[in-house]
Amino acid sequence: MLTVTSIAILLTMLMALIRALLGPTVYDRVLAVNMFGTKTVLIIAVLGFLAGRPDFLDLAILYALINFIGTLAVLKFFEYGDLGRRLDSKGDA
Amino acid sequence: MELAAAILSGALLLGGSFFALVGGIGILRMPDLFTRLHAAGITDTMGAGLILAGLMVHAGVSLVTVKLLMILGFLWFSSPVSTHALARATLAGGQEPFWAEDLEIPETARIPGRPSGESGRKGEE
Amino acid sequence: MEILIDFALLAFLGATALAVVRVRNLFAAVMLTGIYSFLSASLFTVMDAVDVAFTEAAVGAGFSTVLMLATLALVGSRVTEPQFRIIDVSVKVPPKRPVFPLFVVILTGAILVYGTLDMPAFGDPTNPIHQHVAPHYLEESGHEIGIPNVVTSVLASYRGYDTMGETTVVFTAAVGVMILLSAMRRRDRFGEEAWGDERVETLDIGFVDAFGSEMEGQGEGEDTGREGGAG
Amino acid sequence: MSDQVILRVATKLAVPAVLLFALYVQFHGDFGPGGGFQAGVILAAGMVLYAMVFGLRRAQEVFPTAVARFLAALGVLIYAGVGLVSVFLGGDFLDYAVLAQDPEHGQHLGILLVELGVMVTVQGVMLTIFYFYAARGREDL
Repeated sequence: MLTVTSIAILLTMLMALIRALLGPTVYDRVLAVNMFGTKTVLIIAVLGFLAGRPDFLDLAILYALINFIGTLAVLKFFEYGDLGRRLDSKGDA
Repeated sequence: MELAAAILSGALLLGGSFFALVGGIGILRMPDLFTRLHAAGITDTMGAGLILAGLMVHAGVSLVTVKLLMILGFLWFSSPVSTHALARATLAGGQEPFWAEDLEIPETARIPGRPSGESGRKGEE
Repeated sequence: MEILIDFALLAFLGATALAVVRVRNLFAAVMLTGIYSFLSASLFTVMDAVDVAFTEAAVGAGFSTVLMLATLALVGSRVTEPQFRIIDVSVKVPPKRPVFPLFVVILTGAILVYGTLDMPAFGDPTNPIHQHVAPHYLEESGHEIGIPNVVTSVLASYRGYDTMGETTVVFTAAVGVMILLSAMRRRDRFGEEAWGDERVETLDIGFVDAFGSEMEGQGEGEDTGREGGAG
Repeated sequence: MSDQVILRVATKLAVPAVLLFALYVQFHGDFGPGGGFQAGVILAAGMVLYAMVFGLRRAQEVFPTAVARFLAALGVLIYAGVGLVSVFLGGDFLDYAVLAQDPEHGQHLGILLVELGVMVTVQGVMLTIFYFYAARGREDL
């Protein structure tokens, strides 16, 4: 069953990868990368069980925690064109 | 008991795989970003939730279960936040939601202060 | 079964790498690099190199994306012309097909692949690397160092010199970035102002300034008017 | 404009968790995956998250650039210092066995300190690099 699940997750990753390659807008790519990240969390967890070594879960926790930093950076970059600005001082945007 | 746990965990894993695949198909087939967000959301809530629940049943009660719960908590915390931020940035970047032609886009689907149809399509490549 | 997962991940990795090379929009390349990082972390996990995977995860998930975006904010995000030939922009020279470089690359790659044929198989216990100090680490570190994670024992104790060198290298990277980003802001050596309005007499002052100045005055400034988007 | 409430509240909740997890990675590195480098990067990533949402200025009030630069140097100093102390105690450079009464405790102590040095340096370096990048191209630098 774990094998089936990991194959399903791999297929989902593949579809997210295709979306990231196709685009068409940058936001689609961001979405695809974000989704790829959560699927990575899942596949690392499942593979840990598959290999009988659930210690790998620390890695999944790490991804679950700091995954959205990257997404946030991308979005901030697009909304404000600058990483250092306060989020609510929107300026001309 | 063992058998019941195995069946339950298998069923949860299968359900999670199903939702993950559905979300994956959705992200490919949906027409625009906002609908794709919707599809990606399924993989994060139902897909991840069921798969991690299946793993929890598989593992039994131990530290591993706690770690899986933490993963689930962080995922359910961070993925709606990033989805929200992404939808917002997309609107701000000038992408209008996919809308049937004879319907008018409601005010709520626009970023305040930005008239619709403004040519500022930052995100377009 | 697991070997199939290895192959699938490796295939994704290859596809992503090709896409990173082919994509023209640098922003899309940054996104694909993020995916590459996820994939390589998964692959390291499958290959039981958890500490390496952890490093890849820590750096790749948050930090490298942020830095690449910061770079894009400085340099723009689009490659317009093929970069392999410097041409006079006024003369429209069609870009030359790089056949010879391609040949060299394929030949070199083939030789390298041929070289790997003589290498021991993955995980082979008679592999030379498993004959030298590795058995000692695995057998003795339990009572010599007394901590369960052998990677940490090797990293911090047996190979303490190396790790100190690495720490110094990391430190040097920070110094390099400080010097580059502070000095380039002034004028370059041909006297042209690169960024910013301040006029500084020589580059040396920029160097000294990299260490001397406090960056307190900065923060949320006026919008610099730079368009950060990809379009 | 008082928008982006969701991001700011989420960040307030996430940053402590990230920092705490970094400490877990640091001190659990003896038993599981992780160690000084990873912990340093995660700490820096937490600060980067804070800086992106609340602005560079507030992040630099919390964690000034000068402190980041100081930490970057301090970590290397800690590392080399452990080596020098072990020389003064009669061992070889970076031979932690002499740091405590019995060699195994000495090794523990040495590895702890050395990993601490790595973490401090990496965090300082990563934050310094981020600050310099994020502050680039601003008129008021």
